[in-house]
Amino acid sequence: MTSERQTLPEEHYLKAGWDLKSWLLTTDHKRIGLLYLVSITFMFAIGSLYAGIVRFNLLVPDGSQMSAEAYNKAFTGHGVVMVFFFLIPSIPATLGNFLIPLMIGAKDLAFPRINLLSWYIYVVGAALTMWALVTGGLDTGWTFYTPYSTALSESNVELAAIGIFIAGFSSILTGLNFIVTIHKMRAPGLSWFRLPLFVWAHYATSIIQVLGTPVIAITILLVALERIFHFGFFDPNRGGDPILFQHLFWFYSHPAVYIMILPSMGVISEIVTCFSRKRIFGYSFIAMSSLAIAALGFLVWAHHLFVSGMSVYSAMVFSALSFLVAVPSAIKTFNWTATLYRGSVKWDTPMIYVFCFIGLFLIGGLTGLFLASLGVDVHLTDTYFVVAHFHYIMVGGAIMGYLGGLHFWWPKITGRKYVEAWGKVSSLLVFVGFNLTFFPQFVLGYLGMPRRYHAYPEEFQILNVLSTAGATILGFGYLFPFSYLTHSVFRGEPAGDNPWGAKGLEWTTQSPPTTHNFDLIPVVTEEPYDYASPPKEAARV
Amino acid sequence: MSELAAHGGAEHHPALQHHFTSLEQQRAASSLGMWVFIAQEVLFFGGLFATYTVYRTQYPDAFSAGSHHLSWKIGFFNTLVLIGSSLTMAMGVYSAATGKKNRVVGFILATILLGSVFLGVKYFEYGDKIRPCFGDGSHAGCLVPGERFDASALHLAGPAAGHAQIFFSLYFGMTGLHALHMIIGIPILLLIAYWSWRGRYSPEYHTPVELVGLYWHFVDIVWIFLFPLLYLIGSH
Amino acid sequence: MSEQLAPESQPTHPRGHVVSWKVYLAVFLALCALTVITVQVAGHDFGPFNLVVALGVAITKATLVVLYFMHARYSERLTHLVIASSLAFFVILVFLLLADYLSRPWPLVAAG
Amino acid sequence: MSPAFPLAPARASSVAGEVDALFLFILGVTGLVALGIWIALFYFAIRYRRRSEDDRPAEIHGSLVLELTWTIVPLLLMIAMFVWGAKLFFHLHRPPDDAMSVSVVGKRWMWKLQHPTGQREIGELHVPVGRAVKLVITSEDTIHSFFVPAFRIKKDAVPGRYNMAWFRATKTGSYHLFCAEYCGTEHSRMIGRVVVMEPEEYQVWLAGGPAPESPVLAGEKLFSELNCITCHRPDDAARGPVLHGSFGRSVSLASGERVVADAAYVRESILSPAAKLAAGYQPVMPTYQGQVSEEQLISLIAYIESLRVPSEAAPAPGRAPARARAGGAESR
Repeated sequence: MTSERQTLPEEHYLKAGWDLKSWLLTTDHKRIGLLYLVSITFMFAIGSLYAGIVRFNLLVPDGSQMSAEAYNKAFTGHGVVMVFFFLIPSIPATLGNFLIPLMIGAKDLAFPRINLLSWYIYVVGAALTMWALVTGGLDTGWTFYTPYSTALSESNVELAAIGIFIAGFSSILTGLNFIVTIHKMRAPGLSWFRLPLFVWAHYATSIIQVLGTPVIAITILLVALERIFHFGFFDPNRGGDPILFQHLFWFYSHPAVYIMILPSMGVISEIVTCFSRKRIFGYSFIAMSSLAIAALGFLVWAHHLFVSGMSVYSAMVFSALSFLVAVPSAIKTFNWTATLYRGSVKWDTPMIYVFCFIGLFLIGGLTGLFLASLGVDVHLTDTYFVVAHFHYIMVGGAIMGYLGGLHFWWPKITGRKYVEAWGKVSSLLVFVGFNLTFFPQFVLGYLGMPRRYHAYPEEFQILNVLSTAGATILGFGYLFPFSYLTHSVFRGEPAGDNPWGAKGLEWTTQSPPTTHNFDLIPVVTEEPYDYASPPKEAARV
Repeated sequence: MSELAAHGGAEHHPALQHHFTSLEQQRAASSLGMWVFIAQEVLFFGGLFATYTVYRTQYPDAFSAGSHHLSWKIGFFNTLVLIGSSLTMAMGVYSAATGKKNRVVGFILATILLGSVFLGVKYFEYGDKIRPCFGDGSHAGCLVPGERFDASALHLAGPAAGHAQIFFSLYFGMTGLHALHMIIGIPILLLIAYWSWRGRYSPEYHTPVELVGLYWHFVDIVWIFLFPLLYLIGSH
Repeated sequence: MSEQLAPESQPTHPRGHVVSWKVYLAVFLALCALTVITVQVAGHDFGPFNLVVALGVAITKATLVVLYFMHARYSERLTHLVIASSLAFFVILVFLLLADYLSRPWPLVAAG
Repeated sequence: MSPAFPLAPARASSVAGEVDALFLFILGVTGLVALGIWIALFYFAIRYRRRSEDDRPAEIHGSLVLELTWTIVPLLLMIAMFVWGAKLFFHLHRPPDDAMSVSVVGKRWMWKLQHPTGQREIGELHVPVGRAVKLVITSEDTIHSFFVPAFRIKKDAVPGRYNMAWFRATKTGSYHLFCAEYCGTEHSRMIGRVVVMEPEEYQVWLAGGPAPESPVLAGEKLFSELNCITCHRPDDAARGPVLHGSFGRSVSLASGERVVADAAYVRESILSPAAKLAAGYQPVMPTYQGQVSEEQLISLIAYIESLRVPSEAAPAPGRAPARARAGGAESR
C-alpha cells in the first residue's frame, strides 16, 4: 500500500452539484446508494428505539413499566421497521447500488430512473408506515396473523399494510435492476465465473426479491381488503382458513430472511479474501450455494407452522427440506474459514467484523437445526429460542456484514479513511453487547418463555435483566460507527484509490469515483481474487 | 427520451442512453427488464390463484353455486374482446417494427377501444352485483361479501353461505385486480400512441411499443385463466 | 474515442425477429376457436377431470399468446429461463400448499 | 430442589425426556461443529497473521474432497436429527386409546377446559398422574396456542377447527400453562396452571367440585331438544343415518368417498349437513349454524360418541315421533 500522502481527486461524483435538485433528481447509482444509506440509517435508529422500549419493559416481570397496549405496539414497531425498512434494503440498496456497476465495469445500472423511483417508493412506503405507527400504532406483530389483524385489532392495520405493500415494490424494482444489469452490462472478458462473489450474492438475492415479494404484497393487500371491504378470505366464521394466511405470509417471509443474509455473505467473501490476501477457497462452491439458497429458500416456509395444525405428513416434508437448506450455508462458512489457511491475515476492522460474522452466524445457522427438527420444534416454536435464533442471524450475521462492508468500502465511497482504532473498539463493543443480549434468550426459550409477552413469570427475570443490560451496550456500541464514520467524511485522511490493496474493478477507479465510473470500459483478463499478481490501475484518459 | 449522449460516433441514435454501449444492448436490457417484471406479476396474481385453488378444493359446492350465478355469456364476450385487443396490440408492434407510423397509432387506439369495451362490460357486470347492496331495505341480490351478502339468491344457507362469500371475495379480488391492471395500461397505451404519432419510433428503435405489448398480452393471459376458473365451473 | 469491444454479454441476433402479420391472424383465430372450445368443454361433466380439462385449454391459449404475440419463440434463451422460473415458483407455491390441505384429513396410521 | 439456574423446565411428561434427549443430541453435534470452526478460525487468524507487507500467501483454489466431506457429513447428521424429530412428532400426534379426553376452548385471554365428567375449569387443569390426557383444542375468536413447557407440548387453538394434542403426566406438581400465539392486549395474562395429582387426590377433587352434568347427559338432552331424535333413531322410522356405534368408524358418503366419522366430521355435519352427506340419504337436515355454541357442540359430539349398538338396549326414549319439522332451506 502506498505510504506517501494521498490527495483527493478534483472531479468525482460527490462534486457533481450540492443543491437539492442534484440529490433528489439524481439517476447516478452512487448517489442513490447514499440516499438509501441516509434513509435506512434513520429507520434503523427508529427500530432500535422501539427495541430499547421493549427491553426496558422486560426489566420487570409484572409488566409495570408500561401498559400491555404500549408494549404490543412497541414490539410490533420494532419488527415492522427493522424487517421491512432496514434489513430488507440494507446491503442491496446501499452497497449493492453503489458497487455492482463498479464491480462489473458498467457506467450505471440498467435502469437508472427506475432506481430513483425505487428510492421514492421506499420513502413513500416508510412515511405511510411511520404515520400509521405514530398516530395510533400497530399491535398485530410484524407477522399480521389473521383473524387478529383482520377482525379483532383496533390499531392502524390498513394504513400500515398499505405502507408495507408500497415499500415491497421498492425491493422488487431494486432486484429487477440488478438482474438485468448483471446479465446485460458486464464488461468484456467478465464471464460469470470471474464475477466477484458480492455480485453472485446480489444476483441470488434479486431472484428472491423479484419472485418472493409479490406474494406478500398480495397477502397484505388481502388483509387490507378484508378489513376495509369485509371480504372473507381469512375469516373463520365464513369458512376462511387463518392457516392459509400463514402459508402465504411465510412463502415470502422465509425467503426474505435469505434476502437479508445473502448480501452479507457476499460482503464477507470480498473482505475475507482481501484481508488474508489470498484467493477464495472453493469459488464455484460459494457461488453455487448462493443460488442453492435462493432456490431451496422457497421450499421450506412451513417450518413456521408445525404446531398450527397443518397436516403431519406435509410437516415432515417441510422439515426435511428445512434441513436441506442449511447445507449451502454450512458450505459457505467452511469455505470462508478455509480461506484463512496459509493466508496473510490482517486484523483491520472489516476483518474483525468478518470474525464476528462467521462466529455468530454459525450459532444462528446451527440453532436453526433445532427448529427444523419436528420433535424439538413443538417445544421451542413461539418461544424466546426463536427470537434468539433469528437475531443471531440478522444482527449477528446481516448487520455484522453490513458494518464490515461499510467500513471496507468507506474509502471508495467517501475517498477518506476512518480512524482504525475507533473501528476496533466499536466492533468489540458490538460483539460483547450482542452476545450478552441474545445468548440468555436461548436459555429463556428452552425454559419456555413465550414470545411477545408483556409480563412473564418471576423465574425468568434474571435472564431478562441480563438481556436488557446487553441491549444497552449494543445500542451504545452502534452509536460509535455512526459518529466516527460521519466524522471521517469531513476530517478523514484521503485514502487514495486502493488503500487495502484489494482486487476487483471497483478498486481500479479513483476514490471517490467519477460520475460515469470508467473513462474506458475495462477489459477483464484475470481470475477473481488473484492476489498473487499486483493490483492493476484502470486505464485513464 | 434522453438528452443526446456525450459520445461522438456516427451511428449514435438519439434514444441511446449514455450507460449503454449499443442500441441492441439497450433493447435487450429493456426487454429482459420487462420479462422480469412480468415474472413478478405472475407471482403477484399467483398468490390469488393459490388462494382460489385451496378454497375450491375445500368448498366445491359453494364455488360451483357462485360460479353458476355468474353469466358465462358476458365472460365469453369479454374474452373475445380481450383476445381481439391482443391481436391489435400485436399488429401495432408489427407496424412499429416495419416503420408504418400511422398504422401503429391506429392499432394502439383500437387496442384502447377494445380495452375500454372490456372495462365497460365489467362495470355493468359489477353494477348489478353491487347496486342492491346500497340503500336500506332488503338487499336481495347483493353479492358483495359482508353483512348484506344475500346468499338466498344462490339457494345456500348456513356455512355454505359463508363459503359463497369467499367465492365472491375471490371473484371481486381477482377480476378487480385484473381490471386495475387494464386501467393502468390504457393511459400508457395513450402515451405510446402520442409518441409514435410524434414520429419518435422507427424500425431500429421501438422498444417502448414492444414493452407495452408484453404488458398487455400478460394482462390478456391472466383473463384467459380467470374466465374458465370463475365463470365456467358451475355450468354442468 | 476508440470503438469499444462489443460487451460479451450482448446477444448477436438482429433487432427483434419481425413476424409476418399472417401469423398473428392465425393465432388470433386459434384463440377464438379455443375460447369456444372452453365453453363447450365446460358444458359436459368430466367428473374429477373438469379442472384439468379447463386448465388444459387455458394453458394452450396462454402458450400461444406467449410464443407468438409476445415473441417468446424468437427471443433469447434468457427470456425462456425467466418465464420458466416464474412458473416454477408459482407451481411450488400451489403444490406445497395443496400438499398440506389434501393430506390434512388422512388418519394417522398406527405405529409399527 | 431444581438447581438455582435451571437450564430446562421440569420433565413432567412421558415425552419430556425424549425431547430433551433429542435437544441434547443436536446441541452436541452443533456444539462440536461450532467449536471446531471457532478454533480453526482463530488458529488460522493468529498463526497466519500478516507479518510483513510482502509475504506471499499460498495459491490454493479449493479442494473437491474437502467440499464433499463437509457437505455429506452434515447431511448424514441432519438426516439423523430429521428422522428422530419426525418419529417424536408422529408419537406426539397419536394419543393412546385409553386417553381421557379434555376439551380446551381458547377465548380471548382465558383457557376454558372441560373434563370428560363435565367438570369445567377456567385457566386450571387438574389431571391424574400417569393417565394419558387427550386435548381437543379449539378457539372462539383468534388463534391461541396451548403450551405447557414442563410437558414439552404445544398446539395452536385455531378458530373453526379442532386440533389435537396429548400428554401423559409423570410427576405430580403444578406447571405453567402459557398461550404461545400472540392474541392481543392481554396475551401475556392468558396463562394458567396444570396441576398433576395422585389419582386418589384427583377423585377427591372431582367429587369435591359442583355436581357436574356430564357432557354425555347434556348432549342427550340437547339431542332431543333440537329434534335430532326425530330423524336419528335406531328404529325403521329413521330418516337420518343411524348414529349408534358409528362414531370413529368410516362412513361412505353420497359422493362415493369414505370418511372417518371423527369429531370434525360430526361437527361439520351438524353445521353444514349437505357438505359430507351420508350415502343413501336425502339432504333434508337443516343447518344448526348459529344455534349451537362450541360447548353445546362438544356435548353433542360426546353424546353421539357414547351411543353404542343397542344389542337389546332399551328402546329409544319413547317420545311420539313428532313429524320432522319442515326441513329448513332444502339444499339444491
